[in-house]
Amino acid sequence: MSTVILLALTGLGLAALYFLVASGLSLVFGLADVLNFAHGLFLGVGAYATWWAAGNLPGAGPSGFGFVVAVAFGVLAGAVVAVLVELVLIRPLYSRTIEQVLVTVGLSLAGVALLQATWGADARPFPRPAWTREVTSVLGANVPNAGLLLIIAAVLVLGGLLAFLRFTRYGLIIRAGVENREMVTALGIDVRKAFTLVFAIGGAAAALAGALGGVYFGTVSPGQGGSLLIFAFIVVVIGGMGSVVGSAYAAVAVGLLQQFVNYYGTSGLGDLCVVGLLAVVLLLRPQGLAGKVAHA
Amino acid sequence: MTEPVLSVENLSVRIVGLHILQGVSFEVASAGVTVLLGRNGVGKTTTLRAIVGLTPRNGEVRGTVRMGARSLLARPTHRLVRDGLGYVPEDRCVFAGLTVAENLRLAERRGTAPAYDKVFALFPELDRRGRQRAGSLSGGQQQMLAIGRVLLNDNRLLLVDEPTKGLAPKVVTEVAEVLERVAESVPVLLVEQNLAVVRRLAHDAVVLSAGRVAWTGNAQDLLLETALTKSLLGVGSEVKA
Amino acid sequence: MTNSVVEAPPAQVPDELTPGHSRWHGLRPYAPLAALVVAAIVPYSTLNLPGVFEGPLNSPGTLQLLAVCLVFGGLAAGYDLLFGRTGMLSFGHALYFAAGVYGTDVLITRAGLPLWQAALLTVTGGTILAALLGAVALRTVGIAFAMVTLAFAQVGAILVARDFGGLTGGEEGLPLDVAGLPSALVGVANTVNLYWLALAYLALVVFVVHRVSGSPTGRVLAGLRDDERRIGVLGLDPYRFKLVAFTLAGGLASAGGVVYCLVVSGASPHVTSSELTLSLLVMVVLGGPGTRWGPVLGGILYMYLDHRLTAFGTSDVVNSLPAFLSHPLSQPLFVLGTVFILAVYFFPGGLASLRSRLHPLLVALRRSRPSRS
Amino acid sequence: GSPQDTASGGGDAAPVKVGLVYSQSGPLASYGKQYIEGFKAGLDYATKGTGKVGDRKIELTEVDDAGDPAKAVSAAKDLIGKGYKIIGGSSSSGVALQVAPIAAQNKVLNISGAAATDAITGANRYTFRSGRQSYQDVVTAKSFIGDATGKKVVVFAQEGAFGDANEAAVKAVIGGAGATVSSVRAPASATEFTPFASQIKNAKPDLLFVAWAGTTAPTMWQNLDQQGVLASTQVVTGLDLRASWPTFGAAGSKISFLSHYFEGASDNEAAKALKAKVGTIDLFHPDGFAGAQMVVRAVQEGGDDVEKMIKALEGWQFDGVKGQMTIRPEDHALLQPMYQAKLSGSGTEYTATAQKTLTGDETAPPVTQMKG
Amino acid sequence: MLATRGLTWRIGEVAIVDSVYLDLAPGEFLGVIGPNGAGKTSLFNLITGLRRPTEGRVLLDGEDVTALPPHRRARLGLGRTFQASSVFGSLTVRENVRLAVQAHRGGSMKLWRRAAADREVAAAADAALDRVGLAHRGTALAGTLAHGEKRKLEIALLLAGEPRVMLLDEPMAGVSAEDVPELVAVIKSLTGDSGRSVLMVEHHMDVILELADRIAVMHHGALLACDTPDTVMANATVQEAYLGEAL
Ligand SMILES: Nc1ncnc2c1ncn2[C@@H]1O[C@H](COP(=O)(O)OP(=O)(O)OP(=O)(O)O)[C@@H](O)[C@H]1O
Ligand SMILES: Nc1ncnc2c1ncn2[C@@H]1O[C@H](COP(=O)(O)OP(=O)(O)OP(=O)(O)O)[C@@H](O)[C@H]1O
Ligand SMILES: [Mg+2]
Ligand SMILES: [Mg+2]
Repeated sequence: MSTVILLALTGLGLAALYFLVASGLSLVFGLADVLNFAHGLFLGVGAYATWWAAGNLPGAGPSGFGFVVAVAFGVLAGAVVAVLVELVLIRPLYSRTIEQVLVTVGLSLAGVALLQATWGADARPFPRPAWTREVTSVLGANVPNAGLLLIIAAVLVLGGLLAFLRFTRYGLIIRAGVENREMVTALGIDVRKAFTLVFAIGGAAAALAGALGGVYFGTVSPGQGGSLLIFAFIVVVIGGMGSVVGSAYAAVAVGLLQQFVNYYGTSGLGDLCVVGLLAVVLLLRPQGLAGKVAHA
Repeated sequence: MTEPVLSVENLSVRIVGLHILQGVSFEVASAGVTVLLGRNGVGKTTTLRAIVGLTPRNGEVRGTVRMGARSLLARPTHRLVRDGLGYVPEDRCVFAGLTVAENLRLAERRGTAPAYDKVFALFPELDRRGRQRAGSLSGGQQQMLAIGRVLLNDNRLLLVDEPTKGLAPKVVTEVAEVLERVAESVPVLLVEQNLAVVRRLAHDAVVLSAGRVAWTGNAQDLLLETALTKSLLGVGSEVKA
Repeated sequence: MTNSVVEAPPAQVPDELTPGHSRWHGLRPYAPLAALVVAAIVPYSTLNLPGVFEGPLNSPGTLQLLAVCLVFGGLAAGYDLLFGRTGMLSFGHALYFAAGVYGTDVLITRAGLPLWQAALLTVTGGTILAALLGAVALRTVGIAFAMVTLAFAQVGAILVARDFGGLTGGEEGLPLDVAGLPSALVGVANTVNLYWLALAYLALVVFVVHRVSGSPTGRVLAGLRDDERRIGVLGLDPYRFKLVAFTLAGGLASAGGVVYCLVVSGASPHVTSSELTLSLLVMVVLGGPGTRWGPVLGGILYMYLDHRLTAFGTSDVVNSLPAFLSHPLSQPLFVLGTVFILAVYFFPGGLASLRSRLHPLLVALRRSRPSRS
Repeated sequence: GSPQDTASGGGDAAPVKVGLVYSQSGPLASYGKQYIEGFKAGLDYATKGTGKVGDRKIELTEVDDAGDPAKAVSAAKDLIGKGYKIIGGSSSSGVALQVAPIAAQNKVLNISGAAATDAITGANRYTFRSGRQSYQDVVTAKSFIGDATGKKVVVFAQEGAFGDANEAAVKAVIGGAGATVSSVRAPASATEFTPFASQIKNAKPDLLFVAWAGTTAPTMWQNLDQQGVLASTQVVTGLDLRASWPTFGAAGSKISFLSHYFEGASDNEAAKALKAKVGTIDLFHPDGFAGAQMVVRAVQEGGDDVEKMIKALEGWQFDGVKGQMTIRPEDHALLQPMYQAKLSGSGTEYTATAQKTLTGDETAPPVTQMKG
Repeated sequence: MLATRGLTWRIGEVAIVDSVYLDLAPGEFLGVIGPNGAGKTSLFNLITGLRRPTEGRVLLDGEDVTALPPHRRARLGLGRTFQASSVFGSLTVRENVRLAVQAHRGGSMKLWRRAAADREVAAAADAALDRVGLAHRGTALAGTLAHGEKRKLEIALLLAGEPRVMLLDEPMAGVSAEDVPELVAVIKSLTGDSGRSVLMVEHHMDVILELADRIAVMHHGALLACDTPDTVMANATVQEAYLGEAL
């Protein structure tokens, strides 16, 4: 029994991590219609900025309130970089989807190399409060605290994003802008601002995932974002492009599936199952589990 | 006669090497409907889009367009619209993925109260179908939505591109009535193929031919002269409505 | 979002379906032939291009680099059959290439088959694989299609990495056992033969793609790119045609894999990575999708940069720069990524559009001269 | 000209050209950096600061392979085509395995670098190695359990060739000595190891051998620790680069390390010379150092004749950074000392201390058949 | 020739097309009118197979084709145009029509033949372009045509397929008045001789009245009436629901 609980909770922790990465991706993809391969870069920026802040920023540190400050700094850095990317690189290419994908591909190559040039290829220990290394006993299972932290963060992010989309006018503008930018402008709305905002939110979400991922992994390295990204893509697609709620469901499905199959089946089967799940979902329901965020 | 609300001078548009508008000049009177006529492909839509700043990226616009003392060409579209230039595009361009209500909500402008009652009085259908996705509306319903969207706000000038295209005769009549009423308070620059509608609404007419202005003057005069309409618009006697 | 069909690449009319207008019209059909002849006699040249290549054109190092570039030129041209000409965005094209590389290697090294049998079996197998997976993946469209193909490719990558039965060598890769190969393909002194092999592959792909694009089927593919529903209403089954394109492209890619395996004499898991598909996309766009020479040039240029930038990064020029410049510049991927971003901005239609983009400039130059002539 | 003329080697006083193809960029850039630093220090040491063998200067050409075998093959072909008789440097196993056949096909000397794969040993007559191989790691691990008879050993390794090699080696070495060996394998891409940790815990082994490389290692250790594996059994693993030491965190002190090298593991002339050059010695410095020593030996005895170089290296014994090294003539295995170590410290400051040194003979892998 | 039996398409509770029984005799010209949103385009989508009906059947020459995909129905001689022009934007006008001709004549699955060399296809395509008066635009990219020209191209694409049953969805929408008679003549010439049947949605009443043998009136998805033009025009319900008061 305790094994099942352990697997379920650690699986949920993994799911939370996937969701944190996927949420920003899904938002930017679904709303701004940009398949953002540079998302891994935002992740890396968040992680490195948090790491840097904990060591160098006055007031920030590896534990207690200082850690919160460090993470906040990381998230801010992620958002700022995302905004810069949007303003400088993506904005001039709106409505040219393929080119945008290409630019973000180029950016992911260059950006990760830049992180590596600055901080080296090796993993660095990530500053984190001592309690995140410990475990909490839940019905006899020793559940890592870092996983629980991820679950809480994921729930908060999900709630925040839904509130943004449902209760703000920006949600509407963005969805309309995806369909026909020109016409939104012709209604007297500066659609560019809304898109920049989406990128900022996506970048912040990615940076948060990077920072908390650093806590979870215990290290930060330039390539970390990239390896998480492939699962995040799978989650986004299974969940239904652009549906934040769908991403949440999909993340849970993927995390649990991976964890249980890896334990009860032969190892590595978990990854294959996840890919299989993706193929099955797409063939049966090409639009993914949930519809667009419009109906979230 | 008072100052024109809009004056277009020597407007020229090139798109990928095609010289679509070649020095178009005309004025839109400060009241009533001015109609822009011409055969398919002469550049009516291109003219309207150039005025609101929606010429495609690979296009090049020359000349001057003024609304009052203000020059329009250099300013971004959303500014122009906020300053009171309403635009109903040719192919309706409702947001297919949004509901009807959301389409309308999007058109609300900060600072002014949206005139929902006015719009719903004109198009009760829009009120009833508030929760339907605009993409699943029929062509006519979409056109109503596109017009209603603009009427939500006060405008200083409306640009309307072929509002009756593909509409049932009954709806054509309704749309014409709506425009007539709208034109009492706001000047309208209208592109229209349906001469019956033109006859009913238009005060002034501008006729384009091959990217140039071929005729300007009183619309009713134009319609009376069969020879003229025939040569400019290719309209024979059989099309009356 | 599945109904938002992936936007077709910047509209390019297939060369094959538009008549030429230029005064060279009569000579144009022979230009590819001339290019082929020039490329074929490159190994006879001792020309030294300092900075461009490490050694003279006929040195093994240069020929090896060129051979790799040519294979990728061909691979990109084959991928363009899907992407540029039919409008299908596949993220899993690397799978069929990898199947070619690993198929050849495993059949020769592990099963001890002679080269021609291994090559034949591999290309047949790769084509069948593409047909089977395509039959499933094509039930979806747009981004969903891209993702299903990506997923299939990911399975390929996992299988190679898992190293079942020690067949693939896992992350260490599998060096090719050259004992059974014709001696003309072994050894540095014979690099020239690999170069010619790669050139032959490139020529084959370009010829096939050209023929197919100009064929009745090619016309349908171009139509599919614009409006699939319309093709159906015209009485043609979109699915069948897409499957044909997918299978053909897959077969061409696995043939490329065979050649690549010989050129680099081995297989490594790099070829199964999703980055490879992404770089294929990069190559095609860099060159100009839907054009005859664009993807080829894009593929060649990309691979050239990919290989040469490592040398650039460690050159003295870079090392003498201040640290904030030299550190990033010594990362080849940084330079490649940056070059790529700049290319997207400054050559939106790819290299192939360069000519038409330069045209107005030339005209303007000619005009600005006083009309003496 | 003809389709290809190969430039020929130079005369007597002409410099000896040595081509090193290693990772300057890419994921293994730091391996490559240590390797080349070590190589240059070793060259300096072996030539007594002259950089020359006799009258002939040793001229290094460094090429980046970015960790990609295809690039490494291209670079090797380029160098060989330019007449280089000595190449070397491979940082990763994938590269080493693909470069080795190229050397054999073209009859040039190849001295592989940091790549640890066993398959390089005995790969062909032309290929030597300057670093250790996985088997030597495992033999060192075995030294932790003393008498293996009846003991229960679990191997925890990642999927793929690296894991396979380690699992096979443990089965052969420790299993061969009488222990029952079982294994738990996890995908290299895994980011959550709790299920594997609890599998291991349930198996209750006497010794756990962990073979894990890559950026997920810290998570893996943390999960093992959290599930109480480290506290309940003896855990052995290889000690990686210094940069990785802090990432063990609290787990570090609970692990028994086998080590290829760390600063302070040996104290001899070569180690001093290396330290003087590079400051702090790290895992792969000795490999580069030994590589340079082998190059100098080969040139000294063989001139431009590759056959003579091979003769001169086979069976050669020399004092490297690690102590006495022997190139076994049968399969070119490099017999060398290995170490047991403990890690202590906290924060970012960790030190390794040697518990025991095993001699080259004690850790010798079985002789393999030379393949070509 | 073409018949629908209780054809129904529901989305949720709403019946967009409501139990429609239609019979189209060989050579007959049936006009379809009805207010915007009556379900005319939806009916076309059901007949051509772009949408699956929730109930009912579509019969072509007495054979049940309800389960066939669009391309199979097209090959049985069912052709249509779209209300919103749908032409192949990145191909030239001429290539557009050649593609349609080739689709009709078979031989599209020929990977190794030069398409441009097929003179018969080229000739048939040029003939179709001539008939709609677009021959002079042959080398223009279809995507750059003005709206009216696209409509003509759309008809040319239909002509090229030589269908036995043609479904025209508002072919005159956006066509300039000058060209209307010309297009009307084209459509008329298609039907007169060969026993082709036509189902046409159109809001231009004069066009409908000129061409149609019978007129079907749709309202809220259902068939309100289907009779001769005179009878239909005299029908009070039709007057009220569709025509409205004259301008
Ligand atoms: N983006 C474009 N690229 C190339 N040509 C264009 C483009 N947009 C319009 N044109 C051309 O410009 C001309 C004028 O087009 P426009 O749409 O303004 O005509 P119109 O008068 O509105 O016709 P209609 O009555 O059919 O709506 C047409 O010949 C059209 O082909
Ligand atoms: N996918 C859909 N989902 C929901 N409602 C739909 C959908 N498609 C069509 N409808 C509704 O079905 C009705 C009929 O639409 P249709 O397009 O068939 O009308 P139409 O008769 O062709 O009208 P028009 O003359 O304006 O083109 C409309 O009320 C429309 O809103
Ligand atoms: Mg128009
Ligand atoms: Mg309709």
